[in-house]
Amino acid sequence: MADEHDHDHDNHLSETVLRVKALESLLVEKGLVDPAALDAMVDVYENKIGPRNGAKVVAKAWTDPAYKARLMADATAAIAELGYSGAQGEHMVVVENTPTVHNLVVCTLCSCYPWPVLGLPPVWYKSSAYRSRAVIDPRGVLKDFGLTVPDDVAVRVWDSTAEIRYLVLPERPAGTEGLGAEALEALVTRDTMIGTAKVMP
Amino acid sequence: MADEHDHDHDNHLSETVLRVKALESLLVEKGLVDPAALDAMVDVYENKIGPRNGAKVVAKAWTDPAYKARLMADATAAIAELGYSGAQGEHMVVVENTPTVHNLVVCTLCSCYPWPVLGLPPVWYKSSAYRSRAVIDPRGVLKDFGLTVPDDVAVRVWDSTAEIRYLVLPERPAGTEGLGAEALEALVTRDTMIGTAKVMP
Amino acid sequence: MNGVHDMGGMHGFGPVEPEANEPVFHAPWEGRVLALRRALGAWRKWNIDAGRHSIETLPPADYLRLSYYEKWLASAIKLALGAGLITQRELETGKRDPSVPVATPPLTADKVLPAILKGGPTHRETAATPRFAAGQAVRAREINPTGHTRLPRYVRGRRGMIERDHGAHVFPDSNARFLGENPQYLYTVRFSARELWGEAANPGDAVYLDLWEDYLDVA
Amino acid sequence: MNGVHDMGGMHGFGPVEPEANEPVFHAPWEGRVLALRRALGAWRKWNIDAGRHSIETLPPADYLRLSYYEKWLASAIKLALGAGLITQRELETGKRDPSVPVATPPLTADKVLPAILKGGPTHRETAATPRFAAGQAVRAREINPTGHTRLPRYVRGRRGMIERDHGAHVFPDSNARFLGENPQYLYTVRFSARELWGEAANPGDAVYLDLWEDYLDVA
Repeated sequence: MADEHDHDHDNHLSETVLRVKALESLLVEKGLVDPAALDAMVDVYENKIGPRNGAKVVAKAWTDPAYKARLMADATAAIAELGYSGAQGEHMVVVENTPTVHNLVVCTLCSCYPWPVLGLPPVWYKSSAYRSRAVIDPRGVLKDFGLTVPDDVAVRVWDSTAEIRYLVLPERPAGTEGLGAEALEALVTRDTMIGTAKVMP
Repeated sequence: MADEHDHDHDNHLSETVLRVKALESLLVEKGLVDPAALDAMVDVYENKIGPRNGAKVVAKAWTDPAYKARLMADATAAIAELGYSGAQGEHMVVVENTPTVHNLVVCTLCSCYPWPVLGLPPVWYKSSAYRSRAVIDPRGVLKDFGLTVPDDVAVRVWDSTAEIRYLVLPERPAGTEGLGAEALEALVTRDTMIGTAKVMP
Repeated sequence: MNGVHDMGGMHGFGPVEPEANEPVFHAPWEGRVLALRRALGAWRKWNIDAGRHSIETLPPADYLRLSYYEKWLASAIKLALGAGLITQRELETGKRDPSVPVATPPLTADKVLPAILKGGPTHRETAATPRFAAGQAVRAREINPTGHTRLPRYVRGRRGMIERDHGAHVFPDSNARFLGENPQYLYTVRFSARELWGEAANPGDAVYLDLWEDYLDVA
Repeated sequence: MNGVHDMGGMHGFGPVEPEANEPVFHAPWEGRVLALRRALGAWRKWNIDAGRHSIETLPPADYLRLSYYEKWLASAIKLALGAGLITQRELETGKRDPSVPVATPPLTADKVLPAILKGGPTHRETAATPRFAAGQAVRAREINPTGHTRLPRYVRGRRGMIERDHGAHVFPDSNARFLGENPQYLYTVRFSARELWGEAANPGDAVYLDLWEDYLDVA
């Protein structure tokens, strides 16, 4: 059974590859798309826009109290100060983790995600498992990530139902007082800014 | 695309046939099932138990007021008088269509259906389309069957969430006063006893 | 569980498409699957509620994609494996593990019709008195059990009226988990279509569900 | 629409399975699909809400079975066909219908990054005053639109509290149907987990949704 399904799956995938090629070739022939623009778009999301952007925002907020104040008051503008803006991050809100509050971001209706600061979402974020359970069983979902949130810490789930995009400002770990922004940035992973992980020193 | 899917579907079906054969042969070898019992079970539902049973119940209710009274008071017992009972009809309730009430039976959670009086359910009754829409848009579903229920007729939908099974007693059509039970029975179709059709004279 | 099987009130599945002169089975294998699953059921290793739950817990995409009898086939295999009637290895090889004795006796042909006509009533006598009475206002509980339940999502938290008392019946939520029949009063409850679906619904329309006492609160 | 995409609160999809060192794309075709759909979008024949609705209206079994980029591919084709950018016959033959002139100019490479950095803000100035204010109790409406909506089923009929006012934003329900932007106030609304899921939920937990004025009533 397993083999048979894998085989089906492989066939299916190679068909998909052919269909995408045929579609691109048709759209190019019709003048509807320019292959160089497609290359550029792939390049942007593979190489230019990703979670390192968000990590820079977080590290700056940790080390620059005035920036943090601007970030919490108007995240879109504060994030644009660092050069990050646009598609799927037009209207940003930052939610801060504290010793008593843990935030988690989801989009139950599709897969809305703050692209300018985190890049394209990982497969798990787009999965039915995550989308369905994050709102009804966030603590169970966090356990799937190895994170147990104590009962006296409030879990706040942000369901991205409109064009507001959420970035979690994780807690700065203890013992990092001596580190500068660049060293801190390296500690900040994608998942800590979605809320499925804590930053480890 | 259509061809490719049909082809997949055919492959899938012939695989299913082989899997069923392999399973039956294993279960017979293990002494868990007797092929003659399987034949008997198929024979029961192909030839013995079907909507003609329900039609007899309806025709009798139309022509025998005392029977109708017993049927409305205790459907299980009244239906058993005609020899129909058992699996998926252990606890029967009959709901009556009138000039002001139209009844429709569904099972949103699976496909519960009154087997002793109607036999096995048709594919549409088990479909996601019917199960999902019958409760939120019963009038739209009835239109799919060509039946428009006036706004001043109440639509009552019976969602078979427990082991109670529902049979609709359709309205006896005008102009059938001269007909006996046997002639009436021939007018009663399966769908009229689910509530997706009216009996036509 | 809030599974994809709990589809009352969903959109997007398209029109209902009746088939003219539909046969009882569309191919012989469908009848075999029906018969196999019921014949296996005669070993009484599971009950109807556990059987339903085995279908509800199929992967959701399979649940929507597979036909009714394909789901029955998947469920028969799942149940037989779970109950130890067959092993994974036997299923893969198609051959009986010779170390397991041949079972006996299976359901025989002469017992088939009597078993069908007898069925499996779920009504149980009880010394308890019913908590609700016809005409009483109730509210379906806002519960989200992760196991089997017969309280659909679309009525949870909604106000209805007791229509009829059916006496005590086996409670599926516990029975499906082999935690006992826990018989309790079962009621037909009437919910107005407007209570369930809002102002756009026809004011006279209603949906009736059969709900156990543990699903209901006084409104 | 109450589609299968509206899956908040469902059970049965199994554990969340993060992938270590996940690449941005798992195969080059995924990146091509992302780029193709966005490059087609640059023709402005549809908007983001219509784009989302084209995915929501995929057959439900496909919606659950297909990967994210497979859904994007299906949606790109559906949208391009619907907008007349391509014809069914072109799609089947893979060749341009010579009677249709070649379109020009498409999005060019130099415009890609600027377009991404600009994005498509949905905030709109309005002369209207907001109906609700932070701290106010509201109730999500019990509505069941058959078209696109961003009001998930799991909050309908539930009581929440206005957390924040985001000003007026394009209203997806009308925009997806090309019936206009109908900008209206958008609010973040806080729902306690207990209000949504019952007594079993942690008392301090909450879910926040961004909801438009037309989705809300005074509680």
